[in-house]
Amino acid sequence: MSIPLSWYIVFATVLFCISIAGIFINRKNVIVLLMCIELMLLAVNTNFVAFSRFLGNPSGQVFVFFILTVAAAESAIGLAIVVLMFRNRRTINVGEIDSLRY
Amino acid sequence: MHGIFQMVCFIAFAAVAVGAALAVVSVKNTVHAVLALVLTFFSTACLWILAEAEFLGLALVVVYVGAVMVLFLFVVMMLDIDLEPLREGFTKYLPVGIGAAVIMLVEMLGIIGVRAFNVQPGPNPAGVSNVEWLGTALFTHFLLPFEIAALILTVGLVAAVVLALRVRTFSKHQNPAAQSATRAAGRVRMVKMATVARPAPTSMPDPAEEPHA
Amino acid sequence: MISLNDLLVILPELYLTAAACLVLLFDVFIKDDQRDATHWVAIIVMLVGIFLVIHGQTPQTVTAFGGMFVRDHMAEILKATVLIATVLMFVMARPWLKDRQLFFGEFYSLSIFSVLGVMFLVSAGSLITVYLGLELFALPAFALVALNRESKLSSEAAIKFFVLGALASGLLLFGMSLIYGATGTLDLQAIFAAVGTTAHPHLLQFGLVFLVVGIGFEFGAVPFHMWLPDVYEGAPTPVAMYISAVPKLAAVGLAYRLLETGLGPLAHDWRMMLAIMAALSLVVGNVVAIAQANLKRMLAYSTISHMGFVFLGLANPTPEGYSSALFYAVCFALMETVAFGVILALARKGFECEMIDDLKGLNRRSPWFAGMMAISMFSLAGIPPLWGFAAKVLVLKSAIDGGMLWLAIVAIICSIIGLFYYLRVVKVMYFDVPAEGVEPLAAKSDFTLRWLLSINALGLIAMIGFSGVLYAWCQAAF
Amino acid sequence: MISQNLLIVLAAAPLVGALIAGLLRNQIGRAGSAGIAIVSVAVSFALSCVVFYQLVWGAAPIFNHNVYTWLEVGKFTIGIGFLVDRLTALMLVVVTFVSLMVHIYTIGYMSDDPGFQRFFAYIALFTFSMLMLVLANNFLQLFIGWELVGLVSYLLIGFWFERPSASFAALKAFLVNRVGDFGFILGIACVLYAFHTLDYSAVFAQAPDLAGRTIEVVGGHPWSLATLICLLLFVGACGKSAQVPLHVWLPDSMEGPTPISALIHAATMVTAGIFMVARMSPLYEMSTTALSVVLIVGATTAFFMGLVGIVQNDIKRVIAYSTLSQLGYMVVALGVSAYAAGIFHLMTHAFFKALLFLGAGSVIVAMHHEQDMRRMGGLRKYMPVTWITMWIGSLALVATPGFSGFFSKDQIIEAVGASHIFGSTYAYWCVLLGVFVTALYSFRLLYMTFHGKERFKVVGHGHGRVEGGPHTKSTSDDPHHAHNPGELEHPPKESPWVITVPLVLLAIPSVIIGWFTIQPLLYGGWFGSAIKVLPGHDVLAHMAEEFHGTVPMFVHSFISAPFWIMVAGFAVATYVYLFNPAIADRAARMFLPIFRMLTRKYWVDEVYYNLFARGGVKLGRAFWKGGDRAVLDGVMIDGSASVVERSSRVFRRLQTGFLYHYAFAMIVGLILLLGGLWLWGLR
Amino acid sequence: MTNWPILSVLVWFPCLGAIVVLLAGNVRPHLARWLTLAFSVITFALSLVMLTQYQIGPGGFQLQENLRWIPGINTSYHMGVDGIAVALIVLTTFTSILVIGGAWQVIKDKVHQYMAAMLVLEGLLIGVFCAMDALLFYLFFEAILIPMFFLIGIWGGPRRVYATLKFFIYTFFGSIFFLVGLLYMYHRAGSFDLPTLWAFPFTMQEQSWLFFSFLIAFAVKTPMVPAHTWLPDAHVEAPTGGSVILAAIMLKVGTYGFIRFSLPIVPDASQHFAWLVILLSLIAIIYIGYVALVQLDMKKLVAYSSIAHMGFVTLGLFIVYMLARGQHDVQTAQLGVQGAVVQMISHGFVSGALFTCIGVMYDRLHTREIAAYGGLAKVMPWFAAFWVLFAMANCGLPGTSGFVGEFMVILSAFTANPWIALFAAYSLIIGAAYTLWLVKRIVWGVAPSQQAAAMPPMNAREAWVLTAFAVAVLAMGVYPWPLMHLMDSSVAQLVAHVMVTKI
Repeated sequence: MSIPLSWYIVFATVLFCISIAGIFINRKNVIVLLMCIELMLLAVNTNFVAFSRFLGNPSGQVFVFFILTVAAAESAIGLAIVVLMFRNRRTINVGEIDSLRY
Repeated sequence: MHGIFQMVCFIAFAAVAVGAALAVVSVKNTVHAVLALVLTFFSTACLWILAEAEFLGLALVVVYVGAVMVLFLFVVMMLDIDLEPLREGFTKYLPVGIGAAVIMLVEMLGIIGVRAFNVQPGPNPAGVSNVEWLGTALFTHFLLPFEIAALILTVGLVAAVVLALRVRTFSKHQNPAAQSATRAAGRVRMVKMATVARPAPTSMPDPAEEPHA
Repeated sequence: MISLNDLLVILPELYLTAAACLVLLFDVFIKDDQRDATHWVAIIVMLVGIFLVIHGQTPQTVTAFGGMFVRDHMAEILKATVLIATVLMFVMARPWLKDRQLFFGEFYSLSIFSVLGVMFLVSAGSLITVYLGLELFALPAFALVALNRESKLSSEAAIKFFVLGALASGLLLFGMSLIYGATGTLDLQAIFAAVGTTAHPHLLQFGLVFLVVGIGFEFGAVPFHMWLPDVYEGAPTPVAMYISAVPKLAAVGLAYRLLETGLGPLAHDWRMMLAIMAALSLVVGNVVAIAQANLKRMLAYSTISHMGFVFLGLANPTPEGYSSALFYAVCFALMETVAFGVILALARKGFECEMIDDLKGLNRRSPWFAGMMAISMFSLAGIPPLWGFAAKVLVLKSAIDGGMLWLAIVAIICSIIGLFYYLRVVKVMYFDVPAEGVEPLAAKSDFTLRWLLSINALGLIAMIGFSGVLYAWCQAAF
Repeated sequence: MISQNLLIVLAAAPLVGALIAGLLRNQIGRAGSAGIAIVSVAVSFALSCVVFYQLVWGAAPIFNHNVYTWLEVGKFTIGIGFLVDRLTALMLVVVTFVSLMVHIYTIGYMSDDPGFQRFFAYIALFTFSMLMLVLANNFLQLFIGWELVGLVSYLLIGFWFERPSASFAALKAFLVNRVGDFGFILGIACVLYAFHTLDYSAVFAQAPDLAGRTIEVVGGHPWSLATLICLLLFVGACGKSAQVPLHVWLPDSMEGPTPISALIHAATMVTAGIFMVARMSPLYEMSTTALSVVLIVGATTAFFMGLVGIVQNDIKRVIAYSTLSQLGYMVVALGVSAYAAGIFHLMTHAFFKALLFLGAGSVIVAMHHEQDMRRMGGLRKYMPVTWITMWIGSLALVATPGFSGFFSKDQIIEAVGASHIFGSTYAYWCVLLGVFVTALYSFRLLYMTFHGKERFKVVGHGHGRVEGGPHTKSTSDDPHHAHNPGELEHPPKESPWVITVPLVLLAIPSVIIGWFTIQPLLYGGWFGSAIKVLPGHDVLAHMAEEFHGTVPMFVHSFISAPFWIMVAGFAVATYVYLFNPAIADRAARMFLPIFRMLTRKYWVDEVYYNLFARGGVKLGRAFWKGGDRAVLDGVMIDGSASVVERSSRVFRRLQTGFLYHYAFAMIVGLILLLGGLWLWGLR
Repeated sequence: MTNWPILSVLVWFPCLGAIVVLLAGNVRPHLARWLTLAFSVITFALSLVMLTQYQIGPGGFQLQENLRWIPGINTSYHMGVDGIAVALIVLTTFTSILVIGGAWQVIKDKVHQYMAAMLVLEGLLIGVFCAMDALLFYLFFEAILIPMFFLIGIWGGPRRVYATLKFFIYTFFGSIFFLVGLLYMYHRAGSFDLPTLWAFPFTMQEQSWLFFSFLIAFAVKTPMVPAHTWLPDAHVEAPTGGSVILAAIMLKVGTYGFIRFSLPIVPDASQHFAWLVILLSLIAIIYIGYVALVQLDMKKLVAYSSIAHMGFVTLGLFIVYMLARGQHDVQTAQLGVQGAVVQMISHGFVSGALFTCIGVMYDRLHTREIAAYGGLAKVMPWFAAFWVLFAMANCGLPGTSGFVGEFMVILSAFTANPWIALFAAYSLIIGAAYTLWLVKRIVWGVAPSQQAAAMPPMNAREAWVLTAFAVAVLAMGVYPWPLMHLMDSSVAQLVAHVMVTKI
């Protein structure tokens, strides 16, 4: 008897919900948003890993591999944008980024 | 017995991961949040290894904890962020946020029907390690995605450089057109000074004092 | 195993990859005052790409890399359009970029990479290629939005675009993971086959919702549209032009690949979702656009409403529906290039022609550009004899054929509302006189810009006659 | 055989004249215009005589042919064509003769009016229109002519367009006529409904089939089709022939130049209604109800409008009310199926009433466009020809035995007496008392104008006469009109020959024409098939048994009631207006309510004006402001636009600019889609 | 018969002309004027050629052209004309010349654009009358809005923006529902080709929905009460030429739509809901008559009178069912339809002429207030004569074109139901009241001001334009047979088609 798939799915789902809640509860800075996104990708990856394992199919894990790769590139760009914004506005407070609206 | 140990490990790591994830979204200090995230990654990596995805578990630690999170930390520390005002409104919107998250969780679990997945893992491919298994797939069937991923990394590089490079060393140029287009009026404001003191200063501005337009 | 044949199938992509790197390298060795060379090289690169795409078109669907890559007619149409739109952007952007000292080589290379992403995306045969194509499109786009590094608005738009885009791709991925879990495969055709036999239909449907959300984001459909107005407004105008045209085309491909190729048997579920999103997009886009004073922002809301129209076509899961949606997206992209082209043409150093009121009295000062803008506005509003009309007819037709008469009626009521703001632009250009003291704007006379814009705009009229041909192509694609 | 070309020339000559006189007025000048118009009408008159001759003595058959097709729908066609029978021929002669007289007279009357050429163009056009009406062989053409004469009447009443009263009167005349035409066109439509053709001959041939046919206009109440047709057509006749209650326009039409009053508003146009009813006799014979209505309306008009004539002071208005009254007599004749008597009276009336009007015009010219009889008096010594001819005309009007009016009117009264249809008793009393009234106002007019003291002063500025009458408010800045009413610049004098000759020429038939026409017209079956009377209604046939020739009739009249009533009227008028004018004022004071009722013309004008004119404007304003502006534009159009705009302003607030709200929106969307799927979509 | 596509030439030649005129540019306004005149005259000549090629006897649709357009949705570039269309096309080309002549010196600003818009408008209007494909019809039907939008918006009066937006959105509102109807028909019948649709047996329920989708579109365009409020505003603000085209031709597009769509495609629903259209027509005649009575602005008054007159057209078209089906009186039914079409053409001349007259006055005093004018008969006698003539035509005086249609419609309406005729005939009174009251105030009387008294007489150009209108009005009033003969077989075929039920 081993760990059932449903445990992984529940775990991933909880993680996913936390990350999403984090995105819109967060009134702090943009970096936390980026972290929440990483968290979300983690949940997705967990899903893939679990399914891959339980299906005995390598594609899921390959997908995770690509997601990790892309996420790295993504966070690089994301952080670059954050830095840029900080230079321009001297703040990365999400609550203050509302010049574009309505 | 082995299975129960695995389950206990799963529960422990999962609990740590969830707890740390909650900390990520709730702690005040961003540095702490990054560290909590590192913890989440670690715990999750362990969970992956429990699922016999050893390569990915290790890759997660190496790539994420080793590189990405350090990048995060670096940026957090580089940007001198004033922490105090950032907390405003957190508790105000908390119920809404939690409510939405819980509704989503319930919906997700409800629809998926967790019980349906109470299945056991299939057998591992015989005589093949996780890395080999993965590697074979990656370089045969998934060659094209692999190349695309390479492109993405290139793009990430280029984009990050374009955006974050403070001074483009090779773009220190002057714009002759802009320079020649300047006029004295734009730079110098001619102010006519009164040579003698006026007996009664009037509120009417002297037209001569108007800047040349 | 890959063969030479596989490489031939992806020849345009292969070529463009090489060309993008070439442009990137070329630019490094170029002096600042010779940057025009990069411009022309990039344009030539794109033109050759168009040639390759069109020349290499095949009557039947070809797959490569074990089904990872699909080259079919739809992909070819989308690719060609994307490339054309990008060429238009390159040409029209140059004066604007020069005036603002944004005339970087990276602008071109990043754009080409992004286009490449779209090309992979629309040719994707697997969830992995879908995801990677999407990211390859999106990451350079994020950077392009932030291209104007001194601009607060630009970086704000970029961060919003980035965060929401990442969120959307996260949701999409989550959906993909569930579908993978339910079907055990990443290959779209295999998924299609597995849908009927899966043991976990709920998981599949659940994943579907996430996919739809991701698609909705890519289109900018309500309620996943929030990024769109801010990005349009904040991004540099050429990038806004790019964002207005290319992702929509990509999204059509995305939607078709995921929803039809992959989850076709679930059409009953997703078409309702698309219909609801269509209705919301039509209402919100058209209504909110009325109150806008910023031209780019208005166009953003108009885009949202147009995505509602595209959904009208998609919501009828038949070849007719898809072809009308494809037709609409192609048409829409080329209408947007005109609108943004005029904005670009009218902008000058230190002056963005962004506000609607900036166009006041344009007909007196520059009747030709006023005419172009009017054509694009009428076309966007779907007034015959302009191309937008044909597109609108086709999607409305497919909605009605699909039994969604109610949606068609919502659409037409909304298009009446939409008429307000399109006509307001025309009104401002033709009927208003410029306010006192405002420096009159005159369109700059960049030769290529002027001609290409004219051809593009007049094409909107001419295409009504050739709609039959294009529609036949679109039909052949499905 | 009457040639079609002859008829075309006959009808078209005045049109050509009108066009030339009107369009080339500056090229051909005053003389040219007048000349061409007169020549053209003279041609018409001559040809009318030819036609009359051919038909009456030349044994030519009735002409009934289409000239061209006007309307074609499938097999159904309506043409423009001519029907010439004796009725037509008689009308042709009368119309062209009076018209010619008026044309000649106009040369003098309008001699120094700046609108001289225009005037000729108008009256020639009128002649053309009237000929079209008379010559019509179908209802369409009848209606065309019917409306065209209305148009010319409108133009001529408003001839002095700078006077507000003239343009008002013109508008009023046209509108009231339009009310009549409203009924008329419905009548034509009803004819089409009943017979599927508008051709006279076809309709009349089928007319007997009408008996018993009904139409359900109001559900459950079948109406006799014949009655409906006749009544609707009669509404038109009421309008054109100024019968109660559509009479109000005729007195006001006196704003037009006097020749017009003579030609249009006395002799020809207003008799079109009479002509029409006579022409439609086969239809009217099918409905006793309609005939009764015709009778009662005519009788009412004959008596009550005559009464109003007594209290009028404007010389033309007196004659106008007299015309109303006489038209009433004609209508009465129609009502008792004595169509021939009606036409006969039409003819005699045309002569003497034209004479009276032209005489009045002559007086007005002499009085420098003063029309108020209270400022006249004693004119006979200044203008003897006018005086005598006016007397002749008046004597004819009051039916003095031997004069033309006597024959016609006396026969009408007798016919009414002989009739037994519903309302004939009322009508009899009306026409009988009408004789008294007629005598009263006729002699009053003569006395006030030509006899008694001169009630005007000659001041003598030495200025020429100018266009426009005394109550020209608009030209008050003109120095010629600065002097007081009742003061003349130079003494009145007899009018020139172009005026007096027509008077004389009209006076002749006014006296004699009755003598030799009554026998054939009334009792000789002269009209032949043109007029059809059912045996049961045929009062004339009844009377024919007692008619033994004109002389016995003349002799007999001295012992008949109408004669003595007329004499009574004469006596009263002579006493009151010639010898003791103060009595008139005293009577007026004594019977003040009645007097006021008469001077205010039974308040009909006031009621109409307030009800229809002011009421219409008020209604229109309510519709416009309340309906179009408030409801349709305000609420529905601008209202919905502003709702959209307001909701736009509200909805844009959703785009707060905050990232977390954006993300939240996406998640809410996701949650809703998931929830929807969960609730409805799961398989 | 010739093989060259004369209808296409008629449609596209003016459009080509527009491009040429635009290229002439703003700097040479006179060149633009002459070019435009040349193009419009040639178009008129071409329309006469078409008239001669059209064979009256057999009726039906002739000179057909059929090219593939969007085969994917079975829509084609299908053109063809019947007698009704021929008449309307000639009206269009004729009026266009006069409009261009009327704008000769009046338009001083951006002459080339004005003239180009006029030519485009002409071409598109001809296109509407030629189209035998529903989608093609819709294309032209909608496209008209664009040049008109500019005509009112650029060269219009002070409230032109409000008026032109209202005009555009209002009419767009109507026609977009029409589009849905078309698509639904395609959904059912699988083609946009009109002959196919005419023959296609729609069920009663479908017909009802389609009927209302048509009704909204055409009721707005015609315009019928209560969808008429755009018209007065548009007219008031439009330049003279715009008003003339609008009144003379554009309104006919709506009623032409009834003829081409409502009557033949959904005959049973049209029969079922005929009462509604008849009711609205009668309301238009009476209600609008009263509204017209109290207008203070000449153009508004004439605009309202246009609405009332178009009421006759819709009335004539829709009593056809009561006659043809209710009473089997084909003859009278044809009379009604024929009357309606004649009224369309006549109204084109009359309202065009009236708006031209108002334009002539406006050019002199720059106001459309009725109160500002007076005594025209003295100041401008010839012009006053034209005024009176056209006013009389407007109130339906026999001998003018205005009479013919009204007469026919009233006649046939009586057979349908006397009450309808009663209310319709009320226009004789109310129409005369508002028209002649207007005439009384501006033509008769005395000039209210120095300027009004000193208005210069008509110049030759104005005189020619008005003369042409006058000749048309009178010719049609005196001898309407050629026109009726031209349309007779087409009308008969229409009525015959309408008589056959589809369900």
